[in-house]
Amino acid sequence: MVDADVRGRIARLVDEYAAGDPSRPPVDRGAFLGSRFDAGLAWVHFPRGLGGLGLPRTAQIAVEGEFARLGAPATAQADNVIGYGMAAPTILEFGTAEQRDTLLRPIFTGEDIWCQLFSEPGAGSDLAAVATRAVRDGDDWVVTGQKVWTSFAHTAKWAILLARTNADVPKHRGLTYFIADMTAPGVEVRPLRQLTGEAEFNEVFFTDVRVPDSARLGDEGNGWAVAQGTLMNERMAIGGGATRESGMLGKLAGLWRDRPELRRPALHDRLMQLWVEAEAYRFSSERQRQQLLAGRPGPDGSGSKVTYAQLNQGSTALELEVLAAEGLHHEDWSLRRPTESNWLAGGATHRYLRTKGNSIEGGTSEILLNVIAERVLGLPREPRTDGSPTGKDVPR
Amino acid sequence: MVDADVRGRIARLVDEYAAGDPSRPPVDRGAFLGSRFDAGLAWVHFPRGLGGLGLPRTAQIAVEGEFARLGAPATAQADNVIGYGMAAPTILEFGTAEQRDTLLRPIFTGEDIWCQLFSEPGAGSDLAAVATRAVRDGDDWVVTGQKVWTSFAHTAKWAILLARTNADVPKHRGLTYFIADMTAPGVEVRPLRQLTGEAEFNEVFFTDVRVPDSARLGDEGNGWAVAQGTLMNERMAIGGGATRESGMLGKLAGLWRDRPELRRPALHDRLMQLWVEAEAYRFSSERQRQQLLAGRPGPDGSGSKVTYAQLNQGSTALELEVLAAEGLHHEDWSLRRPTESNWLAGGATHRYLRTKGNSIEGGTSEILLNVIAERVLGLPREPRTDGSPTGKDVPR
Amino acid sequence: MTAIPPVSDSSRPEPRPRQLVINEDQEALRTAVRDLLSDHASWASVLARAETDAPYDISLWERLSHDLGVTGLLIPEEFGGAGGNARDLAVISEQLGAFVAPVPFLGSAVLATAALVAVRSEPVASELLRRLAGGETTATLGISATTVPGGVLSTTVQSVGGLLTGTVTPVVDLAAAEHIIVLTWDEGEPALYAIAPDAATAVVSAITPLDLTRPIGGLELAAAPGRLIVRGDPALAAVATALVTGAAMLAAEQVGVAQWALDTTVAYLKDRHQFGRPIGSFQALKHRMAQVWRRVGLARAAALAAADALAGESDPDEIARVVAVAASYCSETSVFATEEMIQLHGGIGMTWEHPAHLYLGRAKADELILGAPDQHRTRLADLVGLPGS
Amino acid sequence: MTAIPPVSDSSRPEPRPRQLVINEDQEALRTAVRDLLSDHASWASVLARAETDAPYDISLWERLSHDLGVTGLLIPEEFGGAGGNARDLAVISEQLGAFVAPVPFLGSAVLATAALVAVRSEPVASELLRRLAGGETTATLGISATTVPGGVLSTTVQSVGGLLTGTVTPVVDLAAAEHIIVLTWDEGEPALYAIAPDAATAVVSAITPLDLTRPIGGLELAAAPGRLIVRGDPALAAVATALVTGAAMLAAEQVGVAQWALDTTVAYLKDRHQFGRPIGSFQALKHRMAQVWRRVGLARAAALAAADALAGESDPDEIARVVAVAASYCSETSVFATEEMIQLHGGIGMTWEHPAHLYLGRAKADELILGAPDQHRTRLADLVGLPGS
Repeated sequence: MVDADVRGRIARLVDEYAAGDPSRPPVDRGAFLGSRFDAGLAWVHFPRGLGGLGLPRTAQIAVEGEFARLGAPATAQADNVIGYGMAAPTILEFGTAEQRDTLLRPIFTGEDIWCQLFSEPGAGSDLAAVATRAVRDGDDWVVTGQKVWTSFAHTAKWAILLARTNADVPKHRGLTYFIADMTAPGVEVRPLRQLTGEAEFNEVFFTDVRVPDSARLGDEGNGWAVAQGTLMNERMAIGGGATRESGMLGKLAGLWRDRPELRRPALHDRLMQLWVEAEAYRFSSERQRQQLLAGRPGPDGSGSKVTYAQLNQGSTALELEVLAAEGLHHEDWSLRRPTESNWLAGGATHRYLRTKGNSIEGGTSEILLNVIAERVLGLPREPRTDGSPTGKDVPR
Repeated sequence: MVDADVRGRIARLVDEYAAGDPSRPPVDRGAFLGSRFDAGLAWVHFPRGLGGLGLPRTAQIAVEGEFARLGAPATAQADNVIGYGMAAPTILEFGTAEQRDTLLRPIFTGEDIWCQLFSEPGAGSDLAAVATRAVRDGDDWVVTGQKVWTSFAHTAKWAILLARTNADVPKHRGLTYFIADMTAPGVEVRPLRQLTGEAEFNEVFFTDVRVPDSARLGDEGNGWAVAQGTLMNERMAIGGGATRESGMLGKLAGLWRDRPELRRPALHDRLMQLWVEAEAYRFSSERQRQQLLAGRPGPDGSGSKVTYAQLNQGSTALELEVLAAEGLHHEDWSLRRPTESNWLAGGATHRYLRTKGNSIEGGTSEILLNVIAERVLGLPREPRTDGSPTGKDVPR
Repeated sequence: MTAIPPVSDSSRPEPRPRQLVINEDQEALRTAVRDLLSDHASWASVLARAETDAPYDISLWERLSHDLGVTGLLIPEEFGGAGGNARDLAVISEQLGAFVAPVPFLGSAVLATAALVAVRSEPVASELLRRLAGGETTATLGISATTVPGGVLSTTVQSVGGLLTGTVTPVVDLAAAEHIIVLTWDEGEPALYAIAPDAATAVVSAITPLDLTRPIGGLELAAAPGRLIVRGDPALAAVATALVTGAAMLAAEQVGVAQWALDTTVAYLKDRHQFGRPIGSFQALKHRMAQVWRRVGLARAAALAAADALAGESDPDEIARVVAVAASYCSETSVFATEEMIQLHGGIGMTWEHPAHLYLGRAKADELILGAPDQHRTRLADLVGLPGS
Repeated sequence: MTAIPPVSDSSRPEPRPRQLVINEDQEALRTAVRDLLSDHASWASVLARAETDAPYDISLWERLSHDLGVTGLLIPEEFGGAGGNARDLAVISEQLGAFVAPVPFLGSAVLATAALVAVRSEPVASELLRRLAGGETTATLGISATTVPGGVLSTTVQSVGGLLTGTVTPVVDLAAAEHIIVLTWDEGEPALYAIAPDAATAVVSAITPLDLTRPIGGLELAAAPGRLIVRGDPALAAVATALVTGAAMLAAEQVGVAQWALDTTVAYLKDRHQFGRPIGSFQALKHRMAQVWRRVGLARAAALAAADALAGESDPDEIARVVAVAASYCSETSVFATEEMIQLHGGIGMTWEHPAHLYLGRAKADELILGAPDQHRTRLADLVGLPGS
């Protein structure tokens, strides 16, 4: 998958830190990841000098596998999901030279945690209806508004922000995309408790927050297009378990295998249906990867997130039914604020509740089905009743 | 359920024909049913003199039960489904005194078979788009057009017909409802073969067919309202089996019970899910009957046809899976033209194929779900794009 | 095409159609319960109470008991009860479901009461029934919450010389119970005892519940002194009756939960605008709500049939069949309706401060309590002669 | 909210990812088959042929054989075949499904050929393979069409002194076969024989099929003279290989059927107007088609994986697992897609003169052939250590 040169670079780096040697003190993760970035081994499909080597996107899997094999520290992805999955590719595509030079490295090292400020109470599926205003004032923009469903806002240094800079043009055209400093005056973060009891998300209030124009990402009024790129990256990141029986289905299958006393014949075919669909999903994800590698990306990715949500929800629901009496018990309702995402770490009821969000966050399944019907199948759009309303006309 | 007076009338009528006596020659069904009509024992909720006694609608079930118990001949319902279920109640509600006096009795006796001429190739779910024209000429209307999906057209004496009498007003308002003589010059009936191989339906072509104005049912331009009444009667006729394990589910359950060698544990819970839903459906039908009887009709009937179709389709699909090798065999693809409806008489593959129509005929499930959402739940109508087009504007 | 009604097999008429509409008295009861709950059991108060040390709304429970006679409804008049039947009780259960009201109805007024009514001539049972009827005390049935009606009953509790030892978990409404009716194995035969919680010998511990509105607990008995209610087959029969009654009442409760989810979602879809339209005007969502509505209608008919069977049917197998149908169908409908509610509310339904999650938790927990849908269907299959293999 | 990718368990990497995109040669083959079928297998001609006495399109079969080498594709070059693999064969199978082409592909080019290739060193097998490769003859595997791969094989055919007696039914593509490969019980051990239809001793009778485009028949053997191919375990192994190959090719065929149903329905929804709009603009219908599309994509990936496993995997249990996944998922997808097609075409799809019913019949029959979805899942459960109880 990767050639000897890359393998050599990886081996030298691991050697330099003696990262694979259990007899030595643990390696400083930030320093190691900084060296990975400098060696072009962060995101190998990024350009040289920006953490990459200009390799195909698909080489990344082999690189991570090689680092893991040699015992190197893990990346900061789990702490910095938005930074890795959304901010970095968007900055690479739309950022200025200075933005790319300064922002990418601390994303990879985990020094700068990022969050995303897109959704608002009145702008969910209809994202173009965002009402947060950014008004030009000299070299700055002054931003006021309310954002919601913000993961990592309480740990983030930076945010990617979608705001309205022109209320007099059709609503998709009046938006601009910014990088906002979450430590700036006027930014307030409030935990948003969710149905699992914890507060993985936040509400974020901006009151006259000054954002320099140099922190604009893309042209003024071009925010919708930049955001679409970001969301595409987000949805592509839903990769599906690379291995058989991973994720939620793996938990269910493991329970069935390990606890014979819980098995009920009437549930068996449902288990196997999920097993089969998870395996088809795994093949489909691998097929998409190969299509991308072959330079012929297919449209199947649009359906992946819908499948992923259905599988997760189906598996966790069945898991509770298998558990029966044990399924009545929730581990912990206390208000926690997790700083890393690992939905497999909690109990079965947590999984059941949390995965309800999988068909909502990052684009509802309903919106994705619309996208498939219209963009992939070419079915006619529904008659629009909002015409091309300007930002002012959007109902709140 | 019915009082002694009614039971006495029934007993006297059966005695008169000695219908219950197996030692006597078989009773002439037509004559017997004529006497039933004259005694007010045809449709007991119809007015006296028109085949009824003005009793509650629900008394009919007990009356039929009593006739059956005494060994009387069956009604003509199976041969004259449209006459019984659609024409008779519509004539009762909208017909002139002369129409009621002359048409109802031969419907009940089975002397006059009826068919329904509503749907057209371009007017299916959008029934108001009918294009068949009726042009006034003296005391007659001259009718030209094409109808489709017509059961019993090849045995029918009469048809209920929806035609456009005014193309210059909004499309729902330009329709008029007629009674058409299927033996009149210019009427051509062609069998319409369906996916089971047989031709239960027909296409009917009208070419300058003269229909007297005295055969109009309801006012000129009021055809839409009359047709809605007819369709309501049709959908209400979908009653669901009155007994446990009736209909398609009964066939499936019987197969499972009688053929232990075909049972597969992985299919068992699906069987039981269908069994449970069929039973819930049976209770729901009974509940609707009791609500009607109590003078408090509920809206649940709107969902019954959707449930009925789902159950039939689910049961027959599973029946083929249970049959496995035997499910590969279809009894007969020959082009037959059945004159009576009994879907339980055929084989399993016939049931599987035929019940696909249950969610289409008499209003598609999609249209019924719209009706539920809008009229029962009060959800907003979709924005209309056809405004109130006139008959001329309807796309063909 | 024409929809043609199925040919019905009139040779097998039903002996007596079930009574499937509620009568005027029940309608009045329904209104009274609903009014009381509207005044005293807002979801905001239910949510606020959920994480406290006092998860039950005792004052609400007292109102239900004293003002409406809920606790004595199923108890014969000779013991000071109202002598009502399961159809009356189902009316209340549905409304309690619609409000996810945190009261020990299922444990006390249904399970424990039904078990005691079944052996009402026994002295201890009589005495407890009199006190339950007056609302003076609260009880529960000390049996694992997920026991399936109609199965073989078992217990790990042993009684020796009137002292009970063993564990029962999870038990619904345990924390609110002054009396726990426990099935034991007593010198070679089953027996039903009444015990009282006790810090030394009958320890009640709270279990963090998936359903925040229905507390569950674990019971640890170490030579706890019990009062014998009855022994032998009547003990088993009493528990069996309680379970089947409980499953029927749970079905009615699930109809209440599902109806609330439907109503709440329909209202939200009318209110919430995106893309310049109420989202309830989008056809895909309309069809989904229509399907929820259709299923709630079927579930209600099934729940009414189950209550009617308990109230008037003499054949225990037929009661078991009708209750199994209701339990299976209403469970799945309630989970379906609440899951659709969560999805169609989008992000707002995922938050703690919106009541949707209370109903989701109730629906999913109810699905497991007194038998999951597949377990009811497995039992039903036996009763209708459709074995799995 | 943000969609967060699952944490993947990198400690269990796959040894070799399956090849799940078709290569350029396969793309060319696909185009050639498609072009030939477009020219010679219109659905109108398929429908017209269905009820005649000549249900097979022999001239189409000859073209597929001579022009494209379809019949010899799976046969090693040493026997005059193309030495292709299951991945190539799946490309053809999918297209034949998309056209419901009435040719004896499954019986002859897949089942009989795969069985013979498995024992290709045996003289009778070598001879038949040479003739099949050249398209000179046609064969089928004389085994009940609904036999499940991986199960215990059984036969009611007895062979005594080379004379075969017994019944096999239903058999796919029997009427087109000059050679029938029959599993027999031969003096205490299994054996594979080749027989030829014969009016007196090996009577072939047609069975009216649910799937009008794939004839099936019954075989009645009364002391029919057979030629021994192989005996003992290799006979059983050859049949097992044929069945698993057949199930994988059927999965590819089902993808073709489902894709046709999807494409045809999408086209109809764009064209058909009601209420002044193309009905494809109604959101409920759009979402349903999007779901069909999503599942067809998953089915295609699964079918490609199954073909790839057959082509390159060495562990027979892993082959069986991947084929079972494809067989289960593609079967259900194909039935789902064709049933949605029927429903969304409304009345027109219910008519004989519209091709929809040909695809519905094919999909439902394919669901049963070589094992229904639940049977594949039951087998899979054994192979992945998830027993039913």
